[in-house]
Amino acid sequence: MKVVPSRLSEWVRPVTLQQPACAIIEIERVSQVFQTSARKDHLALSDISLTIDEGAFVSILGPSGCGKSTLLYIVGGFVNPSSGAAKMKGQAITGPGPDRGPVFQEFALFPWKTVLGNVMYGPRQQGVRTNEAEAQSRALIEMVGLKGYENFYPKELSGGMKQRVALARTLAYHPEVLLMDEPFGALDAHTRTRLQNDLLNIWERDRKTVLFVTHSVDEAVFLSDKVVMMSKSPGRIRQVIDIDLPRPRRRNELLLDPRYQKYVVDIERMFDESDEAGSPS
Amino acid sequence: MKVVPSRLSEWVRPVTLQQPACAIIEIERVSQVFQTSARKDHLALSDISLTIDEGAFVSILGPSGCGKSTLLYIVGGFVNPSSGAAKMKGQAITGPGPDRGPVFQEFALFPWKTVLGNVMYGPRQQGVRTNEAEAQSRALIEMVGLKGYENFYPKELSGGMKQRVALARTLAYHPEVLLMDEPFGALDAHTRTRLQNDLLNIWERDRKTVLFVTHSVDEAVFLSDKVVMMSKSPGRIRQVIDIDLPRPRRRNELLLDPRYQKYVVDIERMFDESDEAGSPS
Amino acid sequence: MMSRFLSTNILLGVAPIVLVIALWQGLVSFGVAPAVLLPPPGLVFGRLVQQLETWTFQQEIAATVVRLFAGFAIAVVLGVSIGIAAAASPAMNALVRPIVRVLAPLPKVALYPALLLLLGFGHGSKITLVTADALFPILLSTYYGASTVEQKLIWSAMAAGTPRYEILFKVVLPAAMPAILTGCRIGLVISCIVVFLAEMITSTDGLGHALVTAARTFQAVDMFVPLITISLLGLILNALLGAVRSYLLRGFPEA
Amino acid sequence: QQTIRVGWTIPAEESKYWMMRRPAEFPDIGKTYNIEWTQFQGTAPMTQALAAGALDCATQAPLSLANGVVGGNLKAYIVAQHVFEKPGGFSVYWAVMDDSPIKTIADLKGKTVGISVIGGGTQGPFNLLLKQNGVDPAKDIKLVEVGFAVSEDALRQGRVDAVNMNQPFAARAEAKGGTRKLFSLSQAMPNIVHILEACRADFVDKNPDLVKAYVRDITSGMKKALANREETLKVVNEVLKAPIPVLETYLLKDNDFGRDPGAAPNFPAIQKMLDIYADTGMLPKLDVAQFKHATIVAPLQ
Amino acid sequence: MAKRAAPALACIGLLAVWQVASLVLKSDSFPTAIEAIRAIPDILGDRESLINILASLRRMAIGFSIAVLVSMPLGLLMGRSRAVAAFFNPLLMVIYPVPKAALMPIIMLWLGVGDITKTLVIFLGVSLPVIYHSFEGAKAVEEKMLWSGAAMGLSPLQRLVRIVLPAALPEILTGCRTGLVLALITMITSEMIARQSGAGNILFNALDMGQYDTVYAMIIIVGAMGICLDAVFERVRARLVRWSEPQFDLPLSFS
Ligand SMILES: Nc1ncnc2c1ncn2[C@@H]1O[C@H](COP(=O)(O)OP(=O)(O)OP(=O)(O)O)[C@@H](O)[C@H]1O
Ligand SMILES: Nc1ncnc2c1ncn2[C@@H]1O[C@H](COP(=O)(O)OP(=O)(O)OP(=O)(O)O)[C@@H](O)[C@H]1O
Ligand SMILES: [Mg+2]
Ligand SMILES: [Mg+2]
Repeated sequence: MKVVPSRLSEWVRPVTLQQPACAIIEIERVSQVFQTSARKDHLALSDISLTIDEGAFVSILGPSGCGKSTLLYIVGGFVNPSSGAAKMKGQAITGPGPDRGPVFQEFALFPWKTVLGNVMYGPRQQGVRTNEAEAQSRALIEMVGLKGYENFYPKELSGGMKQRVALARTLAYHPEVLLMDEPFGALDAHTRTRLQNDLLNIWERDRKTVLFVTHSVDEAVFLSDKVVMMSKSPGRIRQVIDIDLPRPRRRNELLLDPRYQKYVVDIERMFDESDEAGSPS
Repeated sequence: MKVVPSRLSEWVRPVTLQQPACAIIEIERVSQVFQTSARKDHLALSDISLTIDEGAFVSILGPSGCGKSTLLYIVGGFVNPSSGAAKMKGQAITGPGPDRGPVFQEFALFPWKTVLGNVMYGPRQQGVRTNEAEAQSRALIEMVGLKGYENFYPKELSGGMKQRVALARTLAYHPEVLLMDEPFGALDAHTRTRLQNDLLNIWERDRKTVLFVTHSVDEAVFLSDKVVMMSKSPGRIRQVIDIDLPRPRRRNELLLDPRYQKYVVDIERMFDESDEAGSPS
Repeated sequence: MMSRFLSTNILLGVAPIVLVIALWQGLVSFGVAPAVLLPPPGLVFGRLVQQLETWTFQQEIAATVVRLFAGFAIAVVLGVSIGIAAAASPAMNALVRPIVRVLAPLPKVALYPALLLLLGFGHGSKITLVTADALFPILLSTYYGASTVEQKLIWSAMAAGTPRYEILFKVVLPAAMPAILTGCRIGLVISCIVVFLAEMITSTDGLGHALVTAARTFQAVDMFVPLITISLLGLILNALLGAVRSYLLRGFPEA
Repeated sequence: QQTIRVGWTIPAEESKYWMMRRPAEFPDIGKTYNIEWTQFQGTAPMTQALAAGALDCATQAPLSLANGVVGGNLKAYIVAQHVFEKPGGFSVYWAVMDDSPIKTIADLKGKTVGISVIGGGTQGPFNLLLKQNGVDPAKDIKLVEVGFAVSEDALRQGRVDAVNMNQPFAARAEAKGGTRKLFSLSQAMPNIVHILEACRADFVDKNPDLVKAYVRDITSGMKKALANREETLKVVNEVLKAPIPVLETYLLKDNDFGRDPGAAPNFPAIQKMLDIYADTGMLPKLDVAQFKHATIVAPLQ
Repeated sequence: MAKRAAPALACIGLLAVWQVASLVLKSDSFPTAIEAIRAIPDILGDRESLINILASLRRMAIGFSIAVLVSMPLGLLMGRSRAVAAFFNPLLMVIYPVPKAALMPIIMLWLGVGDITKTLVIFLGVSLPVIYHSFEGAKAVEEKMLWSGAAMGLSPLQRLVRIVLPAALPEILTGCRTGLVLALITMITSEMIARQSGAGNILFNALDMGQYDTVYAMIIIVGAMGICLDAVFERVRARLVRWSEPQFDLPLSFS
């Protein structure tokens, strides 16, 4: 089933039109097998192929445990796939690099650094002067709503606050590609909406490519050019849906847009149609 | 502002009617001050008073960092409030007990035990025979959709899978009061809905009292008898809203119910009206 | 409130030491141990205070402290760098692991005569012995600490563009810091023991030498003064290490 | 069957080595009484062990024993003697390299000198000799502690300018050559007693028969050791693990220490040593009579 | 294959370095590796030596076991209770830096010169790292895991045994590993001053007699024992803490 909203051709999508759509990330027949402690092989990803255009905002939706995080690790270069290959700009990905910035599901903040120290880490590493890095970082910290918490250590933050620090830390060093693993999962609706808008602003301004894992169909449709739907056990790509909605998108306008609603409803229905969560292979 | 849906008196709410509403948990003028590493005092909770009736399903909604988890810790007896007191059945809470079962935001699984080992831990501790405990645990694991993963260690699970194990682990030993901190936060919409229903079933069957932290207004309205809205910096109770919707609730029926929609919209608007996330005191 | 907390802690800590001294006094008073082997604590502490003011005793302390610090410092530098290198690079690991397995359990004192001939009777041989003995606890703790650093911390830093060798200093080292400091604490105690032992075996100065001279002529009080001194020294150094620890680990949950 | 706890050390207690390694040769050991042997590193720790009551009898040097008496309230009897410096035999000496500019004791001024144990038994006579030659032992030389086992190496490596030598290390060094004798202890006094056997007085008083049997065996052990050199070499080799060819070069020969055929203590010589220690300020004046038991003293038949 | 050969290669390399160094230094008290290896069969062929070595190993096993059994609970308690830590920390820091060799006279007074004394010395050597690693390991246990346990109705003691212990196990095992190394060292050095039987007996006897080939042969033997014990220990460790092994290869590897 393919969702194609009717009569969209006349809509202008500024971002994708301004630049020729050329592939920045290519994932080719990637599979991932894990060895479990019980010495059994566990197939987490099976034969994934996916192409992401430069400047595109791609969301991945899928049931819990379907391999979304694993796919992100592979694109990030943290994990080598058991078979297949991931490429960035035509070059095979062999390791992590500052061109691809991850926001991990578990945050992975440096416990020995304060909020400010965590956020400043990236820019300093890129050679930005301390003053400048600090100014930028403070601005980002304010953006994620943590002004006043600059000198707190991660252990002194709530779950959602840690998540926002992790987000700011990655944004701070301006990676070309953002690999975000449920970056708003622990946030309340209000903060989440604000950050979604901020992220969209950054994306539109800097022409970033974003690979975005989320569990919220809403969020995926609101943010993305493309939604990748995965099925589980083993994780496969079920469907890739182009979201043809105008940009820049404003939440309150969009909510009233019937096409938006149709996308959401269609995607939700697709998931409902899928069978129950399976068992490991 | 108080949300009172009109003409609700004739609706029957089976659970609350079957038993006299008597307070099981009383929180009285609780405040919590943290000492940060920078040697400053940070007021996380300020003067919280709240009463929870036996068998009630109470949700807490509030911006990230407003002190929801801290409040749960206090009711759980894990943290002593800086001032004020929490009581359970009229007795001051002095420490944790198997009558109050927490599901932590960070899962806190035992890494040296398999999924089955984690879930069986509580029942075994309560003196349930191994066979029986195992049977019960396997049923719970199947309920949370992890059949086949019984022998996996926590490090081999995805974020959402860990969260479900944490949920099963707490449900397994049948605490009277459930203290759940965003227990569905890392789950996809489909799994989430299924587990919401399962939780409601358990709650209706066993007459449990549930204190439930969530970021989803939807979820709060769908599940709760009462929604507590908090504001942040320092965390205070802004409003307590009774949700007068019929039970048992069915998601698809409810979604079309205008009262349900009104609750959701009203609560969301209330949050939108609130000021931006503040800074620490 | 904080200060009250602190003072109860200090009280708790002083209590067992007072108990030990009381037990000591009791042993002497009730004649369980003859005074020639175990002099009464009052006498020992009196003599200690008296000795601390003398120039010669201060020099003995200085000699011991210099060797202790030098040996310990070298052990820390070597132990931490080798430990981290072994955790980071399989090649280093393959090299270091068997060598450590062989060298760690060797009784280093047996090498002391060879060290004496090689390095002379001065500081060199003793510092080397201290280093050799304190090295392995630090190295082992560092190695285990560094090899269990959480993966995603390293990933985060790599993604931020940290070169691989810098990861060692910027992530692995701070993340393994709790384990390293535990190793250092053990290494410090071992340093205290070994420097004293080396001075006892062959030396012309230092606290260990002071003890041996006193022991040979059965001057029990003078024998216990260096013992108490080294034990106080250990206490002070450990307190310093504790302060360093709580500063370095202020961000960690356990600090 | 009673047990006697005995401390021993190496390298020159042949009669005790015989008792340890050839107990069958002795009528009583293992039959009427038992010996629990504990080896110590040097005589000083044994003095402490005696004082602490952890040993009943032990090898002692005159100085360590006297220290125990003065400082440690030890009461003990000298019951036998192991080795002494017989005239013409071996005497502990200080060696220098052949090509060393040090020709006389006076040349030691300003040099680094090794001694086996600072404040040990050899230091009394050593100090006496230095003083006699106008060298202040406290100011004019740098004294370092060099155990006998490493003394040869320390000298050859130039770590010390002069060092004391003892058997069997002296024999080994001489065989190699390149060193020469500067002076020996016998220049300070003849008949220096190096090691003797002492027993705690309270133990002797309580178990006179037991100690008597023990001393009797020491006497007969000494006899056996002197009578059967072949076997003694084997026994010493088993204990010291030193190769027989090395032992062969000196053990029980003219270039070895002297041994009294009945292991009898030479009390006058011991008294003379105590006097030297008193003169050099190492000890207060002591009378050797307090170490003498009326009946229990070697030789016993 | 290369990985399997690495330990052997490292040992051979170590021996080669030694051989060259001893040839360069040309000192009687530092024999060549070949001389030392030649002396090994003499030691191992001697029944008496074997009995000696076995006696040492027995003492070590006893000292090590008791130390682990006593220190681990103490360390864990210290890690979970500030009061216990405040009570024991200064006490331990006063006791440990004192070299046991210096306390020999007093220890002999009560415990004699036999097995008990030596086992005590081994005990003290092993307990130092085990206490501190257990201590730090217990401190670092994630609070919420304990909370979960408490909510399931575990008593404080049960929490200590069933949560703190397994959670801190990797760290405790690091301590035991260091303890094993120290056990071997103290097994030898405890026989330095007073000896009846044991591996240290052989070693120090040879040292006193200047038979350096035997000294170094003994050192090789102790090193070999270290390797064996270590290999056994690694197996046990791998089995006990399989759950904590890193999931992916450390991406730091430069290979
Ligand atoms: N180290 C591992 N060993 C074995 N299996 C693993 C390991 N890591 C992940 N898996 C398995 O791989 C599958 C995919 O995991 P992944 O974390 O990618 O899921 P996910 O899609 O991110 O899920 P979630 O939405 O819950 O975070 C899961 O079934 C998990 O059990
Ligand atoms: N150990 C601590 N030291 C200092 N401040 C702390 C500590 N723990 C929590 N806080 C502060 O207390 C406040 C409330 O934290 P809490 O975890 O209860 O928030 P929360 O409502 O659960 O947020 P979230 O929805 O993001 O999980 C935060 O501002 C946090 O910074
Ligand atoms: Mg995931
Ligand atoms: Mg929270």
